[in-house]
Amino acid sequence: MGFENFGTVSFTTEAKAADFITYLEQGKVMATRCPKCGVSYFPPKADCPSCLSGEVEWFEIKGKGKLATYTIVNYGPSGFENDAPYILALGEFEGGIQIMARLSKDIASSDIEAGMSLVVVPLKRPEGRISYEFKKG
Amino acid sequence: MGFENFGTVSFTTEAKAADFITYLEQGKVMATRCPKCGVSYFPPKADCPSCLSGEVEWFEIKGKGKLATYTIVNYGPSGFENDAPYILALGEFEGGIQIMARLSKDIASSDIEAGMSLVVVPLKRPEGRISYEFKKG
Amino acid sequence: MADVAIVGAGQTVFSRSCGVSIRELAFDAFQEALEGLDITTSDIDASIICSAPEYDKQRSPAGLISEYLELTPKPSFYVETVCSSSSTGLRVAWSLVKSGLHKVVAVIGFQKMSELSSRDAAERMGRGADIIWESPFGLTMPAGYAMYARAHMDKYGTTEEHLAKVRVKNSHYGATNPKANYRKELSLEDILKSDMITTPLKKFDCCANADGASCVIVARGDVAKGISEKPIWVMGLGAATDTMTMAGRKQLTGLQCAQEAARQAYKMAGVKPQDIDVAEVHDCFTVSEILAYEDLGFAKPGEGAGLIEDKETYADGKIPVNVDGGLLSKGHPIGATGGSQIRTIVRQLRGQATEAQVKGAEIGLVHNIGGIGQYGNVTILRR
Amino acid sequence: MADVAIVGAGQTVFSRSCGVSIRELAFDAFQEALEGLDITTSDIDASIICSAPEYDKQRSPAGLISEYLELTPKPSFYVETVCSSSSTGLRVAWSLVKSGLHKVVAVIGFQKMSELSSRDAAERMGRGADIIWESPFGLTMPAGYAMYARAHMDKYGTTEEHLAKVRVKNSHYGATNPKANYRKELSLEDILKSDMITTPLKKFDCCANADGASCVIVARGDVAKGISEKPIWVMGLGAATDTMTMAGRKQLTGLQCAQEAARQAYKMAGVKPQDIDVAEVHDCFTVSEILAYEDLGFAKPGEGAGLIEDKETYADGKIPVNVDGGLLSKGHPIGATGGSQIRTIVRQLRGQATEAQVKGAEIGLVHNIGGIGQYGNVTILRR
Ligand SMILES: [Zn+2]
Ligand SMILES: [Zn+2]
Repeated sequence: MGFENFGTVSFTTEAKAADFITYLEQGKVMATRCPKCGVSYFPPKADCPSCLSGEVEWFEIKGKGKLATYTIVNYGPSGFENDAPYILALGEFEGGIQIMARLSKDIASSDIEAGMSLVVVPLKRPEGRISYEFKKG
Repeated sequence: MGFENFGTVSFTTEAKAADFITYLEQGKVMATRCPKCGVSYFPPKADCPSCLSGEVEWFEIKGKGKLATYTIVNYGPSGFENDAPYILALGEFEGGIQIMARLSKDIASSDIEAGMSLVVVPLKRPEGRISYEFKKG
Repeated sequence: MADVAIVGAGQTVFSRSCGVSIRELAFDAFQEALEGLDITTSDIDASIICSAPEYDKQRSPAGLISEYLELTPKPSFYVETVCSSSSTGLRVAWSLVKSGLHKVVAVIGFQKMSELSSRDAAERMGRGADIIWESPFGLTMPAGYAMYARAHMDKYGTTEEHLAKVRVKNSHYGATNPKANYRKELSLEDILKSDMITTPLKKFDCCANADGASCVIVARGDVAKGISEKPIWVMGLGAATDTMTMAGRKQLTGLQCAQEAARQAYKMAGVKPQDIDVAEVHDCFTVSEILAYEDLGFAKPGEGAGLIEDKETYADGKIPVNVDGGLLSKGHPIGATGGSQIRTIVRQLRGQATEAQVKGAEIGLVHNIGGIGQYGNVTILRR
Repeated sequence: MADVAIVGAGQTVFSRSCGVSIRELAFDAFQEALEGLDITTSDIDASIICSAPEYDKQRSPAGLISEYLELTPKPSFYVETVCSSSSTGLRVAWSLVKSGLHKVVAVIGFQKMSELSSRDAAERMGRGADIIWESPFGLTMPAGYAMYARAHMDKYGTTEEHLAKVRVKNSHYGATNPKANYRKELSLEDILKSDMITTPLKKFDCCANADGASCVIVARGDVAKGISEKPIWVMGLGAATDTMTMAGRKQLTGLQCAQEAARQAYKMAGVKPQDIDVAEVHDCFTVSEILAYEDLGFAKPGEGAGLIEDKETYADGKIPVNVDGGLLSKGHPIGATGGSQIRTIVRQLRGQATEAQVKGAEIGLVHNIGGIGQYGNVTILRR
């Protein structure tokens, strides 16, 4: 399985890092780490450029992060017309991991504030597509 | 009018040089010449890079040329499937003008030979498209 | 001492729809760049063609434009860093000349964005981010810059009014620029009440797509003196890259690629921010200009908004910025933009700016960014 | 004296469908290029990313690949001359180093042609010629080269058998190249009876689309000696452009862009055709290799066919050409091809070719053409 059902529109499907999708289907948002040099990667990399190793291991992103910034997008690009408005956000998590995802529709825009606590969770979209999003943490 | 009906498939339409199409509709295959420095251009240019003038004049390509080279294309790219096989050729004309066009379907492949005499004439295609082609000269 | 100079710079009018082909567009910019120069086409040793390929129907336009301008058989190739492609072109041209390979190099940038339907153009927008990890969420260029804007506001108290004041200034200068697409002066109110695109950025916080071309002619110092009465010297070049993903960004209140490019350019030129007399910065959005003030050291981090508030970036201010109207007024024909910025600074340093000439300008700076802060380019020029 | 060297060169296996993303493909080539070098990623001062953009779904892949390989914040940009993009990348890398801007530069070429459907790929084919004047007639890359083949045959008596013999040779060497996509030895009969694509070129006269990546690491001489045991020196660089249109070509029996690039490269290197010990030439079609023999001066005009007839371009001949199998065997992942050719010559000059090592090879040449003879690039290397 590749990225063909990831997000609202998939622009490409094949990648060594596609195990991410398998984990996502199992309810886990994962990052990779190089067992040789210990560097971790999100978005996940299937290779470690730090030590040039092609072997990495997966680990789950757990715990709470905080909202770094966001924007309410009123006009999406082609294929995203039905999604808008949607809220894109960056969340900072442990270990220097930063994630871009949408804020859950559960969160009222009046509640959004810099530094608010977040968790990242898989999101099964009605059309059978899969993604991840931020919920209040 | 631009290049929207030129050839089998038009990939772009707008150009200052689109007067070419107006002339072609009138039955003339034209080139341009710079009145300041006398250089002539085919494919026609709407500007003269030799003297950096933006003013050129049109003139008709008359007389006979000769076949420089050709190929019988058995597989066309997208949009050309119904044309294949077709014969692309280069013809040399007076004044250093060289033209790429197809050889007319009138010419039997057994008759084709290097150096044969050619004329270039407009071709109205059945679907309302317009082009030019080589006939025996 | 700089020994590579810009001897000519030209651009077409930037418009929503030029109605001509890309080769003809390039010709117009080329023609203006060669005006008054004591050379002909055959003196140009190489050409660098710059655009963003997603908008080109023509594959490999370098060969096409070379043929149209009769730059063959000299080498020609294509260079791209999205919106900063022609600044990258200048950097490469500089090194081709400095290395001894060539004496005179033309950098030709163009974009005909009207060639695509708006639907096709919007589709390209979606593929500008990392197409595996971030495009599927609907990340666009405005949304990326909007996240920088929000972070800057939250940390430093920058307001939507501050952003709007950048557009007020740029629309003021754009109104008198005959090459600009958008030539209407806008009031603070016009801007603040315009349609919200992606919070906090409104319609008038954003530059518009355009068609246009630019051309910069670069020459070895000794040659430059022979062919041009007013060569403009390349003193400093800086270039840096940041991550494609927003997730990878380590700072959200400034563009690290611009900070690093500026550091390199100042160092190479041996000058400081306060030595700059006039600057062109990449105002693809109003917030981008405020980030640029800080990233270039014209203001301390967090103090960019104060600079526009105090009108210090107007033509008579401490550091005039985008007094040709900027991308916000001129429009943003991607591959042509850097060359247009360079042209403005060249004209300023020659004292030939017909609109807002900064008196006695000696040192100028161009800040040109590709993507959502992916590619930073800073160039310092001297008369 | 050359003071810029190639210190590393790598490539992936070239295949019909790699099944991974372009960034991961680039990693594999990068990894091989850095093998055995005494540097890490952070020692690379800039990267040049080379491909043909029509096959990329990702806009602006330079930023993406920079992030994946952790080459940020160093400058990165994109360079293109279709099929010779990575040779152009080498030329630009050389000038970045020679000019003093950078010490170590990575040139990364890639193409994932399987990313497009064959219909979409065929559509791109149609846009490779001048889209106003020649694409509407159905001109494609094979048809353009076929017209050169016809002219060569008519003028010099070159035959379809001569063309086929190029493929016989290249398939012989390709069979033992573990990086090649097509590894079957072909007989003269196999080739002559294969499907006619565009007269006189048959299926086996044509190279095939492929996925792949290549990487070449370029360094300043003093640095090169410190980090590599066997630096390979860049002695000569040549580049030239011919018209986009077939109508503009002044010669139909050879590629003028290659002749001019060769002239420049020999002059800069101070060597002659007979000094070359081993060469990689751009055999996108069998006829292209015969034209290359003549354009490079390995044979006189019209005598190229004799060279293959006499087997002089086999590994033990007068001038071994494409003894790695060439594009015809390896496949042609557009942006990666030049880097792959360079890698073969680097390995030959280091005495590390695992397949057909030319004994004692000291001087090697790479001939890499973009489009239907639009862009000519010739590079001369020395051990
Ligand atoms: Zn590691
Ligand atoms: Zn003229």
